Amino acid sequence: MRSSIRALFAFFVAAFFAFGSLPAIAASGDATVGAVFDISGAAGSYGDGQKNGLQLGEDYVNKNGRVHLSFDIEDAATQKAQAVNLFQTFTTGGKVVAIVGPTLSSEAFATDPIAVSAGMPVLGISNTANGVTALGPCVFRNSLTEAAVVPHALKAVIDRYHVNTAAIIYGNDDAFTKTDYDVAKAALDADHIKIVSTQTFSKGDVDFQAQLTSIKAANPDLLFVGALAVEAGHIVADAHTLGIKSHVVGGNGLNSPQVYSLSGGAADGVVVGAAWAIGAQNPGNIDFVEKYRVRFLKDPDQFAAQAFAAAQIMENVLTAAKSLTPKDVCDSMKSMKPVNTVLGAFSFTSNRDASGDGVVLVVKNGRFIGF
Amino acid sequence: MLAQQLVNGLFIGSVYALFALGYTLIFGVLDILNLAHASIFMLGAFTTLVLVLKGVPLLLAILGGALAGGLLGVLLDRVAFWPLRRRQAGPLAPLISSIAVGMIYVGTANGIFGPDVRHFPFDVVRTPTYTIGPVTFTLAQLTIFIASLALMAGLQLLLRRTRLGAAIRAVAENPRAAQLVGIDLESVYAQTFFIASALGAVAGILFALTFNAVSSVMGSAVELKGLAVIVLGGMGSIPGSLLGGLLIGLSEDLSVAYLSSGYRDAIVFAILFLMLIIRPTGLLGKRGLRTA
Amino acid sequence: MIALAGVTKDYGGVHAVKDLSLELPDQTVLGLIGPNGAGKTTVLNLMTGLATPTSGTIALDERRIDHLKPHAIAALGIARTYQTSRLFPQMSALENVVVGMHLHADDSLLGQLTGWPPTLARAQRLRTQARELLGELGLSERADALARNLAPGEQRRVEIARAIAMQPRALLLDEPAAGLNPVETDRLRAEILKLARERNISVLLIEHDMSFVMAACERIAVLNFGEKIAEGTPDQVRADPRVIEAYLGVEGVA
Amino acid sequence: MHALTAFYSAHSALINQIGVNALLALSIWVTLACGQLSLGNMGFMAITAYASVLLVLRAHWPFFPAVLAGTGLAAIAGLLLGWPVLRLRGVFLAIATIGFGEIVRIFAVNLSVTGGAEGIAGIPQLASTPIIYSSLALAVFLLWRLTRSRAGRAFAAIAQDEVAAAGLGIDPAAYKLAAFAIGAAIAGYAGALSAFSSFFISPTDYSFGRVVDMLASAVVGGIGSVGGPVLGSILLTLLPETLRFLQNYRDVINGLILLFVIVFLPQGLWSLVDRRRAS
Repeated sequence: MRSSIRALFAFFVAAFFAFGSLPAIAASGDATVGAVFDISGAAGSYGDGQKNGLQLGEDYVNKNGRVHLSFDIEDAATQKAQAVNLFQTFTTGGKVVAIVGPTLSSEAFATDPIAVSAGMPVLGISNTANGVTALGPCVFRNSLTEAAVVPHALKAVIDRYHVNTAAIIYGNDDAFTKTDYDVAKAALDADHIKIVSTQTFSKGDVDFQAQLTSIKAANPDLLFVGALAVEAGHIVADAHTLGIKSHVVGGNGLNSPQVYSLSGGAADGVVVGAAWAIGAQNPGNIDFVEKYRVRFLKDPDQFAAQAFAAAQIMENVLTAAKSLTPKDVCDSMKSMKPVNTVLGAFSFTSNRDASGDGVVLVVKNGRFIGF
Repeated sequence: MLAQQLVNGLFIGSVYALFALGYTLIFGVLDILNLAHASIFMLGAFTTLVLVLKGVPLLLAILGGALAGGLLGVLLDRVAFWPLRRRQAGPLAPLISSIAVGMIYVGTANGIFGPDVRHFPFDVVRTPTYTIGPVTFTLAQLTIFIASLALMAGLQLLLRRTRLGAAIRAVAENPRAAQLVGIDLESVYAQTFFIASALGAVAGILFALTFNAVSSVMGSAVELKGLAVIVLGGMGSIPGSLLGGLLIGLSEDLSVAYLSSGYRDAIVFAILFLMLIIRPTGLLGKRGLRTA
Repeated sequence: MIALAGVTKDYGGVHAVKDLSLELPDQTVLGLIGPNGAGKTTVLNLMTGLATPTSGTIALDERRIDHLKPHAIAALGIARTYQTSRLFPQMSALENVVVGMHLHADDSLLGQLTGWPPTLARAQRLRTQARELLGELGLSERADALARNLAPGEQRRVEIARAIAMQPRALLLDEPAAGLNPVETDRLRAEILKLARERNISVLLIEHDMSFVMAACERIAVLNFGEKIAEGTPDQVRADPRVIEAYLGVEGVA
Repeated sequence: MHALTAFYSAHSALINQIGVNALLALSIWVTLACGQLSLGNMGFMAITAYASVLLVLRAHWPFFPAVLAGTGLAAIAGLLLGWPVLRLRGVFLAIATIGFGEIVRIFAVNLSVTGGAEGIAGIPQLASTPIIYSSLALAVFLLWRLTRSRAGRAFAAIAQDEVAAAGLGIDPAAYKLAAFAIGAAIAGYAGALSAFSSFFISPTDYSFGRVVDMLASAVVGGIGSVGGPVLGSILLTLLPETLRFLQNYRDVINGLILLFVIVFLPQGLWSLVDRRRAS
């Protein structure tokens, strides 16, 4: 017994020393790009879509044949410490030329400085917090921030309907949804809409009746939901149950099939400002959505689309790069020409953020369509 | 609005109470804080979901989920607590081993079902909404409220009126004395785990049906709340867990309505903390299970 | 030295001890006997702060101690043993005795933290003293055994050694002979009397074993249903009709 | 030599995490050594981390004074928490202290000075590996000496039988409060080291799961000696990294190993190192 325990222990010690070689050598091809996603843990459902999208993107790029690309996708398990370790392994392993990820902005603030000091370019695909790309000269993102999409969605609804008052419900323990609140409040204040109720919730909540009952009592014309997909689905369902008639508006977090799959018909009429539309009629997107459905038996969400776009961006960046070193890849990203992606024609701003205003969508019969 | 908030609080509180019932039963009988209870809550919901998706009628699927939960509870006892009981380990080891089994259960669900949130087909869970005066609720909520009360009453009857109940109470009072009068301790422990875990699973199933969401991390929503409930009501007390559950549910809703939603959970924990300082035995916990 | 005056202790309306006055003078061995449930252990708990009297006073040299915490009472020089062993089970016999020296231990924290040699020497001296004390009780061989692995008779003696290590003025013993065979009982009695005499310790002895008490004590008090029904020399108590009745009433049945 | 520096540069973050986690496990161990299951240590981490980071970033204090001030604050918080919960035992104490930890986290979410959920980014990397490991070495040494001292004997006595300890003149309340304050200070100090070695802090870093990790590390390593929690931290910090290939099943293996140690090694992993304790 005792010796077997020691053997076990020795195994783990050995495994630890062995995993210095973690980044797998690209099976075929010229360039490996690391990817750090939260495939398990609290943010697992977002990282899962990202993994799927990136895998699909890898196949797509390699089929095009302009560059041979392989993604080394690793799971950070929604643990900041693990994301940090993966970034360090990638930046020092000498095998990857860039890193895609991490899933959460709160991870990015801890991981991206590591890449910055190693001169490794980072492409965030779901980091929406303010200041992420300011972390360093090679930190990029292809995700439109809430600041870019939410004001448009609010404006569209205010222009179309009669809106004098609004209420906000948002997750106050999450950087993304807290940003939602800041952005929405600023936009509503600018339009002189009176905010009659502000409610918060916590990550993982499923019961929103208390907050929504308070909101219902304030009877707002518009209800802004600062939430990620799962919580948003519950909020929309609860609001429907309680008979709240306000126009519901949300940001990127609501651009997910879960919003209608978790709330049934209740989601009809929800207006979403987002970076990507599942029904966008560009050929690349139609092809992507179809392939995704075939391979993963469900609709892609925005996380998956932005991951796929990351593959399309890397294809162009690597093709144009002078050499496949982190430094040249970074330079190539800085000088990247607009690329056709599933997100539409994509380019970086001078601040390395995604350019564009996004789209305003509305749920109708359980589908997102243009508002 | 007050009326609606009170109703909201009672609904969610009854689910907390049902979840806490298993916690409190196991604590009353074995003096163990079973932190794997939340994972059984989750696996019960998944089992029912899988059965429903396979076409099993809802009621049967709920029974199946409860059965699976009960068996998982017995398994939990065998692998995590029984070996420690045999060597009379201190109170710390079972706490850790229950965390370990919780990780295994959650990890298994994560492995099989992935991290996505799953839901029941809408034709299964869609229920009519009623509005009575200022109060709106769904049939599902009402059913869950009544089912929770009924299950608690049933457990109370079982403890008071049956041979098994008498044996459980005797073991809770004094295991050694119970053994002397011919009670098979291990069998009582196993049955206690079955009942407690089946109740935990039912709580998970009802929770999943009300909010129509099943995920591997759903247990974390009730894990700490359940602790608050049993402390407030009194460790080991069945009526206490009902009272505690309803009070926690109400205090959540009322703190959202009249104080601040941002501090909702802080208020719950502050109540918990004060209760422990002022009256560690809880509201009804003076004699615990012994007077159940 | 220790005086109880009119001490009553109620537990939910039941008198565990009723209007008890009792004195433990310096350098005396006083026995406290009585049938099961007479309140003997409650008296010990009251004297050591584990329980507070409902009414009445307990004083040590005129100073009231009945509302002090147990550790403060111990610090004034009252040591005790327990009916069932309360040794620290994971410590060796020796370590148990060293803990008993807590109040007099002179190894400073700073010295220990820095490993300052004179402090370490002092700590070593404590261990030597503890070993000697165990030797006096015939436990040299068992000094390094874990307390939970000791035989019941050994545990009893380690507990007494631990109490003596406090250098107390009074030692309260709760049924030290329970569960021992006659040979062990005789030996224990001799050891207790010797230690007490050498160190000027007063002893309050609660005991069931009548012959043990009669042989060991100078004076004996008898409790029944929480009340003192007799007090005097062993011969006086033995002849007291109320004592005979109390004992026959209970033990005659058994 | 080159291989060693290459290894370090690839894994310095992980190496730092092991050091910090070992300190955290020791912080839980201190109160356990005095018989108290206190699970509020993520709250103390948060208090020191926020206080010292804000002192450095906003008040421009130097690193060590800021960390020490934050550590002192955690120790005071430990005393303030320890006082009312003195009479609680076992799981009741555990639950009360969990409540404290959660309340601290919720305040961190709601206050503006902490940056709320968005946290505080751009924290300078002032806690280097040598600082972390010399802190750990010092803590292990001092705690090891403590167990040999009069106070350490009192801790052990209270842990094993509080009534008997009091009967020997040991003041349980005073020693328990001291254990609380020491545990809080170590947890807080480790929280500061963690903050100053990871660029960013936010309230999520101080959730319930964190203290579960600390407790598991201490118990898996073995609470019979000061070496145990350190050993447990090494194992439990490495496990998720080495088991990543298992993907979604990772937690299953994690849990199985934890269960295995608890069931078959009652004295923890340390009993494999220190054979005398194994018997």
